[in-house]
Amino acid sequence: MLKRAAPLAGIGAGIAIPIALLAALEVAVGMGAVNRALVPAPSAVWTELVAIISRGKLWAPLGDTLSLMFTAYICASVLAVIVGVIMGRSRAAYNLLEPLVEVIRPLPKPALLPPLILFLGIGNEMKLVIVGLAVFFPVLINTIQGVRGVDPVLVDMARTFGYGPGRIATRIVLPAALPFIFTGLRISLGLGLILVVVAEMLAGTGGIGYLIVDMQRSFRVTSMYAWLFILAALGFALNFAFEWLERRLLFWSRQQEKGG
Amino acid sequence: MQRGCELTLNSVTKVYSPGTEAEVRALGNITLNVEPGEFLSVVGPSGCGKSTFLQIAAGLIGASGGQVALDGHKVNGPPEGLVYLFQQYTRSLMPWRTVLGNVEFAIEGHRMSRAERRDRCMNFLAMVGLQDFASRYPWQLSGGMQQRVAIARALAAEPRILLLDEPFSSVDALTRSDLHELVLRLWEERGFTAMLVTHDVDEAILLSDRIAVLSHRPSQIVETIPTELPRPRDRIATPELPAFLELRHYLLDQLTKRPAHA
Amino acid sequence: MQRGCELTLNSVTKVYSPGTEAEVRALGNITLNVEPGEFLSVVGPSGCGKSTFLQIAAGLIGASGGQVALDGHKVNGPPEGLVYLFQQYTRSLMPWRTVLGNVEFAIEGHRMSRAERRDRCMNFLAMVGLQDFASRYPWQLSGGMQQRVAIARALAAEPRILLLDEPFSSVDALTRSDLHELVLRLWEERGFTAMLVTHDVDEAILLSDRIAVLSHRPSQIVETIPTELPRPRDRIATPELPAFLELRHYLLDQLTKRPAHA
Amino acid sequence: DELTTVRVSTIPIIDTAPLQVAITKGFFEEAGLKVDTTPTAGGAVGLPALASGAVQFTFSNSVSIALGASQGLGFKVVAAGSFTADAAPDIAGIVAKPDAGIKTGADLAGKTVAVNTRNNIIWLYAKAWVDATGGSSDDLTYLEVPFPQMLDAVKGDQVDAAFLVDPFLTAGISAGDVAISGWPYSEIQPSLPVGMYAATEQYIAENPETVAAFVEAYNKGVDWANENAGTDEWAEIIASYTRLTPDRLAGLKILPYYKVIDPEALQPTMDLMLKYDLLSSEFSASDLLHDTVLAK
Amino acid sequence: MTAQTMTEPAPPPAKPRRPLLQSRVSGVLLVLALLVLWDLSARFWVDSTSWPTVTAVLAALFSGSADLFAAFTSTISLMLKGFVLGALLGVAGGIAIGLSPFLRRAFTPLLEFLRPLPVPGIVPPLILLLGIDDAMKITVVAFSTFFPVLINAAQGVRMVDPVLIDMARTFRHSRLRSMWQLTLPAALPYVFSGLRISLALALIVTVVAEMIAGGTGIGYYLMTMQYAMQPDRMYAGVVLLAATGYALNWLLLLAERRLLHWYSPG
Ligand SMILES: Nc1ncnc2c1ncn2[C@@H]1O[C@H](COP(=O)(O)OP(=O)(O)OP(=O)(O)O)[C@@H](O)[C@H]1O
Ligand SMILES: Nc1ncnc2c1ncn2[C@@H]1O[C@H](COP(=O)(O)OP(=O)(O)OP(=O)(O)O)[C@@H](O)[C@H]1O
Ligand SMILES: [Mg+2]
Ligand SMILES: [Mg+2]
Repeated sequence: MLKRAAPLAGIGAGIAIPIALLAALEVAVGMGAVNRALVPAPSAVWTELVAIISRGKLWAPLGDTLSLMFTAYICASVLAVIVGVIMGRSRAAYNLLEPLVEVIRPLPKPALLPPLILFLGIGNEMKLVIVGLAVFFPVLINTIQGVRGVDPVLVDMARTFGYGPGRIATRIVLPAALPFIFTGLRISLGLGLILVVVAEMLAGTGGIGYLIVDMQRSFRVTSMYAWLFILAALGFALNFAFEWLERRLLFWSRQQEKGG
Repeated sequence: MQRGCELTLNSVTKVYSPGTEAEVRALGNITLNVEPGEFLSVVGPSGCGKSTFLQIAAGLIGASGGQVALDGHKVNGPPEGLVYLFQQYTRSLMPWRTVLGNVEFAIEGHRMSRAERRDRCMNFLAMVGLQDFASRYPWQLSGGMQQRVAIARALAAEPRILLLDEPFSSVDALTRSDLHELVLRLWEERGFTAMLVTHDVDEAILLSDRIAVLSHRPSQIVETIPTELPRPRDRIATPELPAFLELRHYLLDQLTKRPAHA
Repeated sequence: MQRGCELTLNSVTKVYSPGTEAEVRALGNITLNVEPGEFLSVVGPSGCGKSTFLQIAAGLIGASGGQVALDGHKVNGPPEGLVYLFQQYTRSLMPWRTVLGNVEFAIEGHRMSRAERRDRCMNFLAMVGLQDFASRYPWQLSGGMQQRVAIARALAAEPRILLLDEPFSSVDALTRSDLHELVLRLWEERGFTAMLVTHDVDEAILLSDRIAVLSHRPSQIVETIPTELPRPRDRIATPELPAFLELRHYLLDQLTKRPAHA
Repeated sequence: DELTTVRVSTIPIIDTAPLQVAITKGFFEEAGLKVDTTPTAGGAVGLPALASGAVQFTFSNSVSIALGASQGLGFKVVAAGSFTADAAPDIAGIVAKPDAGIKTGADLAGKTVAVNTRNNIIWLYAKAWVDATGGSSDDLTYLEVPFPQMLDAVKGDQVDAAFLVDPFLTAGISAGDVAISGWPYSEIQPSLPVGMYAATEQYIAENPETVAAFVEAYNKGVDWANENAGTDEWAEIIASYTRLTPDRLAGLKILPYYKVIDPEALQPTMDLMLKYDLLSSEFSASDLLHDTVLAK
Repeated sequence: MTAQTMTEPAPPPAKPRRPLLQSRVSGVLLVLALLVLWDLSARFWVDSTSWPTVTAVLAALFSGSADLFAAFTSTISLMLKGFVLGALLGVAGGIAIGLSPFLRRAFTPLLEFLRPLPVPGIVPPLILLLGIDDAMKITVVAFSTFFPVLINAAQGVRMVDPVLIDMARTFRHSRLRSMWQLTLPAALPYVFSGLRISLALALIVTVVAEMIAGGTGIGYYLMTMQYAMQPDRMYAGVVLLAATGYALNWLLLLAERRLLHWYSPG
């Protein structure tokens, strides 16, 4: 039996571990063990962070990044779930699309940049596509896998109640594959954020990624790490919200986990 | 009241994984006609092909040979008006829906108000004794309770033909008897056709007009025995009839005299 | 031969989801002592808490109150020498292992050669009539066949105490009778303690030394009835004994006189 | 006896020809050095690698080196690299569509211009040129577009102008896709030192002989490259690391390489950095230059 | 039941194994159709020096094959090292945090903070620790491949049927055996999904790392060819990458077919 350690101990450790690592880094920088000009002391980053926030310089880049992130994330994941359900349920669709998917999937986004700039320009569309591509595939792969694992008895049950393929997809397949889909969505959340930054680095006019690359190029590492920290905190917060949502939507799979 | 459907199976055969080492010849050659409104039971040894047979009749899986027709129309997918109760009742319940939600699933396509649907389903839940568990989830229920949810759902759909695969295997004697009465009552009221797979000979005799006895794999229909007991049946009186006892004796003899495992 | 274990339950209670709207008081207050080598059956209405009771005895779930002890040692996890056969037999089989592999799982920790393990498991598979299906996968088997795989696996572990939750619910009369004989034979040879949940009164009487009758939720032990039938039991002769028939009558009366659904 | 190994971070462009020449012709080995090059396509990691000690010399542009030095990374320029032309036509220029009519900074008001990287020397001189030719550098948008995509961006009207370098510049002009609007480098400061080799103060202090030997061998490469520019052997060396095809090579303008950097020539760049907020305080070019790159 | 004769169990049944490629005719045709469209667009509609025809790309692929092959082998070996490292750590970590709520709570904050860090952002500090060579690139690749496998494996472990777990518990298998024989196979559909995501990611990140801190590999090749105005060669590299990704995924699917034949029967 797995020990059900008190949640508080786990949460405490969860807070303690990053703090301990940061403290160790602080000491290392203080002793001169690492090059301060490349890796600043966490305390200096914190000071910079406070300065950024108190001077109100946080909101505009954050807004830019979030709006790009959400638009791309939502569009791509909805599309991926739809395509994934179709590919998971229909052999013909799978056979048709699989080679294309598997050929595009491993291509690095920077390598796709030339045709993307050629056909989409350097504006928002291109950035959306870059982020969207990164979000799309993990959700797609997990959706297909989840759809394949749906208990055939459930599908047959729905068929005998006269449900057609469409309603079976939405009423049975989708909820039953949801644990898989959510995992894909969580993976994509992290990847999406990474690619937002990359997209802003490639063709930026604002946003956190644009600032990170600016700071990096001008060797203002303290500011750069402050913005990286903001990005990480953003990822953390989004994931937190995501887990909350997951608990609400997937309680039925978690309850089974408890056993009875 | 809609009439029950007529189900016709003509020289139906089924081979699983044909041509491989894992080949199993499940159904030998099955020909059977189930009359509209008839109650037919199927008995036979474990693994002989009863579920296979029922699933082919429901259009859930394809036969390897022969024809299946419902009211004269070829079956190649679950037909309208047919409801199937799965032997694996646990797996047929949706864990993300409440008990009531699972029952409502049966009639969500039908045109009626939400309240009406809900009332009707609560009604059926009450019939199987689960009115207090309407808002629980299937995994919070015991095995027998889950089975009753599946029964309520099947009945709530008001089928014209109902296929039941060992629907009462996990409930105690009294509950089972109550469920027999419930199914009989609805069958008499609505006149649907029923086909029941069971291992319980008493159950088969009590409920059916005819009993089909299947042989070992590849299964054939050894005989179909009309029960010829008066209707309406009664759970106390009917089993006491001499004809019942005689038939019971005969069937048990038939079923226990062959080697159990082919 | 190892002696069977002694199982003691003292004022055991179980409440699911306590303090929430979904609270269910499953076990009221259960006190029971199962002697070493005893064969005890548990009967009771659907959803009364039989599986809960068995799982607590096996240390699979914790009780809300009271103590469970095996041979005097407090149970707080599945103890050594105990084997449990799940009511949801389908879900207890590993789909990625063959039938033989599933049986072998029971004794993979034990010190013996591969060939020896394999032989022993094949032996048990043969006992339940599935020797020809050793290399199939569980999902290629019928419901009753899957149940028999689970039985073979439980027996192959050579437990000192065996807990069976409706182990014969999906097999036909003849197979069931064969399995009764098998369990009885092994029980007599090996002397393990057995606890069986069943809805089949005949089965309970044929196999057991004592029968515990559970009430509705929150369940209590209404009475424990010693069967007092001679051993060895025989599947033909024993059910014809007057004492058997009398007990059967009494039990059925007890079980069907209460309201089925609480 | 044993060769001393040094690692050099380079960029595979024609600007680093003398280094490649010195390697190929064995000048470094004669000086007792074994040179490992680590080419990086964008140059983004060259200076961090230098600061961390992963490489000993890095080829980079004056603006990036100055930025790093101003942030306390201790960069010093030890050898000269590339210079712009002393008069038009240069190796880099601002282009627009032939019919766009963009001839001065004033014509670019409210428009978009493509630069390869913001906050670098291209961006700096684009701004300076706009201000110098009657426009206002704050009046336009600078979009980051990689050099290879700039021609597409101009043709596709995604930008109005682009600050392009060779070989893209020559290719675009000769194809008639774009026309030159101005030559920021040569118009503002002819023979501007652009690329150069940096090392860290610490390394220079600890290995003065190695640094001296490196620069000396590199300077031999400079002489060779200047003397042999355009020959087949030269073309072969260039092609081997830039992957430019012979016809592209043939179309290139060949500029002379120098061995010294005049602090006076570098100072205007530092001043522009201050003007356009890349630096927060005055920065003297002579502080950036090590003895080895100064005229003796 | 009477005494049984022991029979040799039959060898494992032949799993229904559809040839992977045979059924893909329609999909291959779709890809070919898109290639034809590309070729036509480059010939007739799109006027750009950076958009070559497919025939030119194919010609470049074969004429420059020695170069490309060298770059290719270097990329693949880097990628595989990073992928294997990241995937192993991901599976192990995923099982650990899937099994133990304590570990999950303890490590989630750290992991979720690290996860959104972009590769270009972590390269400079990594250079400090690991230099600019393979060790750094492998670390970056492993870092990126780690998370999808970790998250999927952890979820897979949490979704294992509790009846199976309880079953194993009553047979009193050691934790290690249960993990190896039960938790891992049961979570395998999730793990494979994670591996497939990560495999593509590994290739992507390797190439990106080579673009940033190059010297060798396809990433560097792509960049150089772009700057040398040889788009046909650059796209030859892209085509090779696509083919490689497809082949690697295909290998993984083969392994999945062997190990997950029981998943999604029928
Ligand atoms: N999906 C399948 N693949 C291969 N063989 C199968 C499959 N389903 C069933 N079989 C085989 O077909 C035969 C008949 O199975 P079926 O489920 O119809 O039996 P049944 O009569 O319903 O048995 P039970 O009373 O045990 O439920 C069995 O031998 C079984 O092994
Ligand atoms: N995981 C759970 N969460 C909440 N309630 C549960 C859970 N498991 C069982 N229950 C409740 O506990 C009661 C007893 O369940 P249990 O499974 O022990 O019944 P049972 O006697 O085995 O019934 P059956 O004969 O139908 O298998 C039921 O009312 C059920 O709803
Ligand atoms: Mg069956
Ligand atoms: Mg139970």
